[in-house]
Amino acid sequence: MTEKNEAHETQHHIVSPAVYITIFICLLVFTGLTVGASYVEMGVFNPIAAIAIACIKMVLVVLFFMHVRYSTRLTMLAVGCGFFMFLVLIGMTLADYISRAWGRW
Amino acid sequence: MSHISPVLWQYLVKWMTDFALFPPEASKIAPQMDALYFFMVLVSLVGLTIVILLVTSFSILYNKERHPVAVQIEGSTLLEATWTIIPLGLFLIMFVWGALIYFRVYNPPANSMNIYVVGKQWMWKAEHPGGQHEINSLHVPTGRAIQLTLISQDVFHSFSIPAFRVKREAIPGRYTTVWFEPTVPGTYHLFCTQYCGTEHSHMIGEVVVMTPDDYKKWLAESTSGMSLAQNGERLFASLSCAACHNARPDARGPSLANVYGSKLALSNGGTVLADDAYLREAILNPSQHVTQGYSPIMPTYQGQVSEEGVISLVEYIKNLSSDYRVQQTTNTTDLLPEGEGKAMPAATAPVKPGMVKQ
Amino acid sequence: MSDSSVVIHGAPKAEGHGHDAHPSYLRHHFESVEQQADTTNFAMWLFLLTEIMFFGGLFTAYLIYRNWYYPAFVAASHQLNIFWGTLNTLLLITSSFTMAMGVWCAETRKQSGLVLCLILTFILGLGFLGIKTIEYKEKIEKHHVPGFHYSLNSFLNPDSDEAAKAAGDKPLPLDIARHTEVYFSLYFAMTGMHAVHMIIGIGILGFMIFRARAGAYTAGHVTFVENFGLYWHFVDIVWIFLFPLLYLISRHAN
Amino acid sequence: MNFLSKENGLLSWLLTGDHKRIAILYLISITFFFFIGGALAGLIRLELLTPQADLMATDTYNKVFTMHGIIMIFFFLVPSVPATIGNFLIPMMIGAKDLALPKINLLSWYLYMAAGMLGLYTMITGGVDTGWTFTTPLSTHYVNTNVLTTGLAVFIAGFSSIFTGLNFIVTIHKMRCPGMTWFKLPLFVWANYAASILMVLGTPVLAITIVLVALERTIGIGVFDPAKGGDPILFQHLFWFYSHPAVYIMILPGMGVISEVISTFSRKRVFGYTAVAFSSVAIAIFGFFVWAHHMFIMGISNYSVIVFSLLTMLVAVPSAIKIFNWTFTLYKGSITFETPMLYAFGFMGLFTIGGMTGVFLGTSGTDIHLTETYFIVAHFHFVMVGGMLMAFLSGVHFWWPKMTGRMYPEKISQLAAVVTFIGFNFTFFPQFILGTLGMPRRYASYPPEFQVLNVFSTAGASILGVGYLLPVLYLTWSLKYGAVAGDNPWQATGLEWQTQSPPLTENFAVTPIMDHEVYDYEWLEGQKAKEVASVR
Repeated sequence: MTEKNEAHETQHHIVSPAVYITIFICLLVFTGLTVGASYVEMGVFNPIAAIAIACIKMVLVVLFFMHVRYSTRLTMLAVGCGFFMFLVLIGMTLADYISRAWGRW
Repeated sequence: MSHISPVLWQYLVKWMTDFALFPPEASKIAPQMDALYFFMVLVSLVGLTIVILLVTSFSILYNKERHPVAVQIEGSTLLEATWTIIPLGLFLIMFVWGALIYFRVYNPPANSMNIYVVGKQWMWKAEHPGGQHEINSLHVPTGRAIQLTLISQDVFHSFSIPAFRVKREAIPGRYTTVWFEPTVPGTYHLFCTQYCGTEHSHMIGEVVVMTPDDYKKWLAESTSGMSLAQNGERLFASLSCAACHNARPDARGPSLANVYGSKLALSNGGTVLADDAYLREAILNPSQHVTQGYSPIMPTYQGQVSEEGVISLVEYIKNLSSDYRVQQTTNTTDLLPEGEGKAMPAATAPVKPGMVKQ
Repeated sequence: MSDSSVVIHGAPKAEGHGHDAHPSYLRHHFESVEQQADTTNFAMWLFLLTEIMFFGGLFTAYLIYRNWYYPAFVAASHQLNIFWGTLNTLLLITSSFTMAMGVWCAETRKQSGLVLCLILTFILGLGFLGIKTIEYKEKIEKHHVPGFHYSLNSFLNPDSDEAAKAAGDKPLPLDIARHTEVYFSLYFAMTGMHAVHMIIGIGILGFMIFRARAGAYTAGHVTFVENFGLYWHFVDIVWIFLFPLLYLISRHAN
Repeated sequence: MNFLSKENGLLSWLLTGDHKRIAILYLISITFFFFIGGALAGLIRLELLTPQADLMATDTYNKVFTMHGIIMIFFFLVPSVPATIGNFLIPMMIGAKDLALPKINLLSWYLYMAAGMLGLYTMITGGVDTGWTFTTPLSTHYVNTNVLTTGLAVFIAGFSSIFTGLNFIVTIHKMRCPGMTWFKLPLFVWANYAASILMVLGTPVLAITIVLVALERTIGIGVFDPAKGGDPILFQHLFWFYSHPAVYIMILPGMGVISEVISTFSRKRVFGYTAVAFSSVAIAIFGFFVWAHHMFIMGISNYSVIVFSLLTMLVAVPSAIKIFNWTFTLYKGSITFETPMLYAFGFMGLFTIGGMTGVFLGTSGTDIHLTETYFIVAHFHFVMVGGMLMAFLSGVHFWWPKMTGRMYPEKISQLAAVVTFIGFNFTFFPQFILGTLGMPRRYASYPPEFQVLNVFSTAGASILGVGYLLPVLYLTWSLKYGAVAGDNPWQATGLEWQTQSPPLTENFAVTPIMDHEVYDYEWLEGQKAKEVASVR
C-alpha cells in the first residue's frame, strides 16, 4: 500500500510561518471583500459571490492551515468524501423542494 | 367432532371462514396494481426457488461425505455478470411498471369529482361539494373518478383504502391529492396508516361505495342545506373579501372569476398555476403570492379561518365563473338566493386613497 | 501499507519490545511513532467528516427556508450587527492563524512560542464568545429568540427599530414577517451549535496550555496539538460560511 | 494465559483498553437489551392476539411498540455485530494488536451504556409514544411523554456508534499487518468497513435532527413546525438520511458474517471474492442515495419519487449479487452442517424474501398500497430479524470457541437454529398477508377478519422466543462445561484462527505476516502438514 510510504515522506512536512502569514492575510482580504460585496447590488450574483468567497477561504484554510496540501492521498480522499456527502445531503434534498414547484408532471 | 362443544365449533368455523387472504379489488386501479404485485410475487418466488434449489442440491451433492475435498474456484465473471444483469433488468421493469402506476394514482383526471378530507386527531372529516359532511366514513358512487384533496389539522395522517389500493398522507399545512374510481358497490375499510398519537388505531372508518342512483339518494338525504361553495360564499362575504376582489375597475384585488386553473403572472416575475394548493397559500400567505399589477395589501387570514373554512373558500373560488355574484355580495347582503342562509353583513374596509390599484 | 516498510520498521521492534527503543508516548499496539501519528491524524479527519455532516443538516434547512422566505430572511438578517459579525470573523481567523503558528512552534519545539500561541488562541476564542454573548443579549432584549415571546415588532414597524431603520427596511406584511421566526430559529441553532463547538475547543485549549507549559508537546510528540489544530480550523471554517449566510444576505439598499 | 485470565477484578474490565474485553462487555449489554426489546415484542404480540385493545390501553401499546423499536434498533441492531463480533475480530483478522483507538473504543461502550440506561429510565418513568421515527409535529407538539430523554438517549447512542465506526475505518486503513493488502482482507472486514462509512457519515445527521426536535419541543423554534412556516417533510428528509443507511449499518456486518461462515463450512474460497467485497462498498455508497423511498406517499415531489425509486432498484442489485455468490460458494465445496452454517442457510432464505419484498416497497406503484402496513413490518423483520439476527447468532456460534475457548453443544444448538427458523417464519410470514390485506402498522386494535393471521403470528412468536432463549442457556452452560475448543476447531483460514483461543491480550505472540491469499484452504492444509511433519 502506498499510503504508508507517502505518510513516511510527508507526515513531518512542517509548513513555514511565511505560508501561514500569507494565508492569514489572504483570509483577512477575503473577509473584507465579502463584506464589501454584500453592499453592492449584484442581483443573483450576491449570494453566489458570498458563497464563492467563503469557499475560497475554506479551501485556503483546508489546504494550508489544515495541511491537506501536504497530506496523504488518503486524507485528501477523506476530505473529498466528506464534502461529497455534504453535497449529496443538500443537493438531493433541495432537488425535492425545487422540483415540487414544477407542477404535477 | 362430538366432543367439541357446538358453540365453540360454530365459533371456530365462523372465525376460520371470516378471515381474508387477499383484499377485494374495488377500484379501477386495483387490478392494475395487483397485476404488478403478482408479477413481483412471481419473480420473488422464482428467485427464491432458484436459491433454495441450488442450496439444497449443492448441500446434497457436495456434502463432506460425498465430496471430501473442495475444488477451489476463483469465481466466474460470466456467471456473476448474469446474476447482476438479470436482476437489474427485472428490477428496472418493476421500476418502470411501478412508476406508471404511481403516475396514475396521483394524477387525477380533469373531470373528477373533488371531495375534501380533513384529518385531525383522531378522525377523518370528509366534505362533499354539496355540503354533506361525514366523519370517519366516505360515501362515493361507482363509475366516477373521485379526487380526494387531503389536509391535516395537526399531525401527519394517512388516508388508506386497501380495497382501492390507494393511500395518501394528509400533511399539516399543505394539500395532497389522490384519486380512484370505485367499481364494486360495498363497504370497505378506511384506515389511518400513519402513526398519529394515542388513538391512532381508532382512526378508522368505512368507505361506502354505492351505485350512482343510491349515491344521489344518499346525497339528498344527508344534505346540510348549504353546499361547500355556498358556505364559502358566506365566508367570502363575512371576511369582506369582496371589498377588494370585486372586479370593479378600481378594485384593489384581482378578479377571482375563472381564476381557478389559470396561469397567473406574479409580481415577482414568476407564473403559477392557480390550483387548490395555490388558492390556499394565497389566502394564508398572500404577500408571497401577489398577482402582477396589484399591491401587496392583502392581510393574511392565518388563524382566522379553519381548514374547513379555507376549503369552503377554495371551493367557492373554484366555482366562480363570473363576477356577478361577487358584486351582488358587496352591494347588498339581502339579495342572496333562497336556501343559502343569511349572509353576514359585509363589513367593507375603509378605502384609503393611496392604496388603489397601481 | 507496503510490506517492506513495516517489516523493517515494525516487526523486529515488536519482537524485542525493549522500552529503550520506544518513546514513552508510543502506545503498545502501534508499531512505530509514524504509524501512531498517522492513525490519530486520520481519525481526527474522520471525526471532522462527522462534523461536516452534523452541520450539513442545518445548512440544508437554511438553504430551503432561505429560498422559501427570502424577504423575511433579508429583513431578519438586518437585525444582526455587521460590525460585531465582521469583528468576530476577524477574531476567529486570527485565532486560526495563531493556532497554526502554535502547531508550527510545537513542530519546531519552541515551547514558549507554543504557550504564547495557545494563550492568544484562547483569548481570541473567548473574545469571540464574548461578542456572541453581546449579540445574543440584544436578541433576547428585542424578543427575537424564537418561541413563545417572539416579537414581530421590528419587522412590522421598522421605524421603531434602530437596526431596521438604519437598513432602510420597509414594513413587512404580517404573513411575511412571521417567517422571520424561522430565520432566527436557524440563526440560534447554527450559531448556537457553533458556539458549543467553540466552548469545547476553548476548554481543550485551557487544558493544552497547562500541558504545553509543562513541555508536553515540544518533546517531539505533537500529534495532539496538530489534531486540535484541525478541530479549531474546522470550527473556523463553519463560521466562514455562517458569516455570509446569516449576516450578509442582502446589505445593499433595497 | 489469555486475555480473559490476564487480569482479574471488575476494574480490569471496566477500564480495559482491550478490544476483546470491550467486545465481551458489549456482548453482555446488547444481549440484555435484546431481551428487554424481545419482552416488549412479546407484549405487542400478546396484545394483537385479539382484535380489541384489551390487554393494554392504546397509549400503553403505543409506548410498548415505540420502546421496542428504539431498543431493538439503537441498542441492539446497530451495535450488534460490529460492536461485539467486529470489535473482537477485526483487529485479529487484519493482524493488529488492538483497534487503533482503544480509549475511544471504551468510551463508545460507556456512551452506549449511558444511552441505554437513559433509555431504560425513560421507559420506567412513563415511556415515550412517538414511534421510533419521532415524526414531527407529533413528537414536537402533540405528545406529552418523554421525548426529550429518549431523544438524548438516541443522540448519545449515535455517538457511540460513530466512535465504533470511526475506530474501524482507522484500524482497517492503518493497522493491517505486513502483507495484508486490501484484497486479502476477509469479507467480514470489508462489510464492517462499508458499514462504518455509513455510521460515520450518516449518524451525525440524525444527531442534528434530534437536536432540532429537542429545541422545537423545549423553546419552540420553528424549523419543522408548519404553524410557523417550517416544513415537517424536512424532518423526514433529515431523519431518513440517517435512518435509511442505518438499515445497511445493521445488515452489512451480518452479510460479512455469512461470507465467513459459508466459506469455512464449505471449505472453499468465497465465489467471486472481489464482487462480494465491492458489493458491500456499493451498498454503502448507494445506500446514501435512496432515503426518500420512505416518503413516496408523504408529499415529496413526483420527480424525486422517480429518481429515488430508480436508485432503490440499483441498491437492490448488490444484495442479489451477494446471495448468488454465496450460493455458488457451495458449489463443489465440501459442506458440513454445523450450527453457524444452519443459521447462514436460514439467513440466505429469509434475506432473499426480505430483500425481494424490499423491492415491492421500492417500486413506487406498489409502495402506495403496501407502505405503512404490516407488509413493511414483515419486510424489515425479515431483513433485520431473519437476516441480521440469524447472522448474529451464526457469528456468535462460529466465533464462540475463539472468544471463550469452549465449544457450544452442537446438537442442541442445531435444534435451536431450526426452532428459530420455524418460529420466525410462523411469526412474520402471516404479516405479509396482513399487510397486503391493508392492516396498518402500529394498531393496538384491528378489524376482526385479521385475527386468524395475527393468532398465527403470535403463536410463532412464542416458538421464536424459545429459539432465542435456548442459545443463552447453552452458551452460558458451555462457558464452564463445554469441550475445550482448541485454536482452530473449524479449520478456518482467517488470521484470527491462527492464534490461540482465547487469544492473548496482544492477540498474536508474533506479528503475523499475511503471506497467502485470503480463504486459502490449500495453504491451511500445507500448514497442517508442516506441523505434523515437525511433530514427527
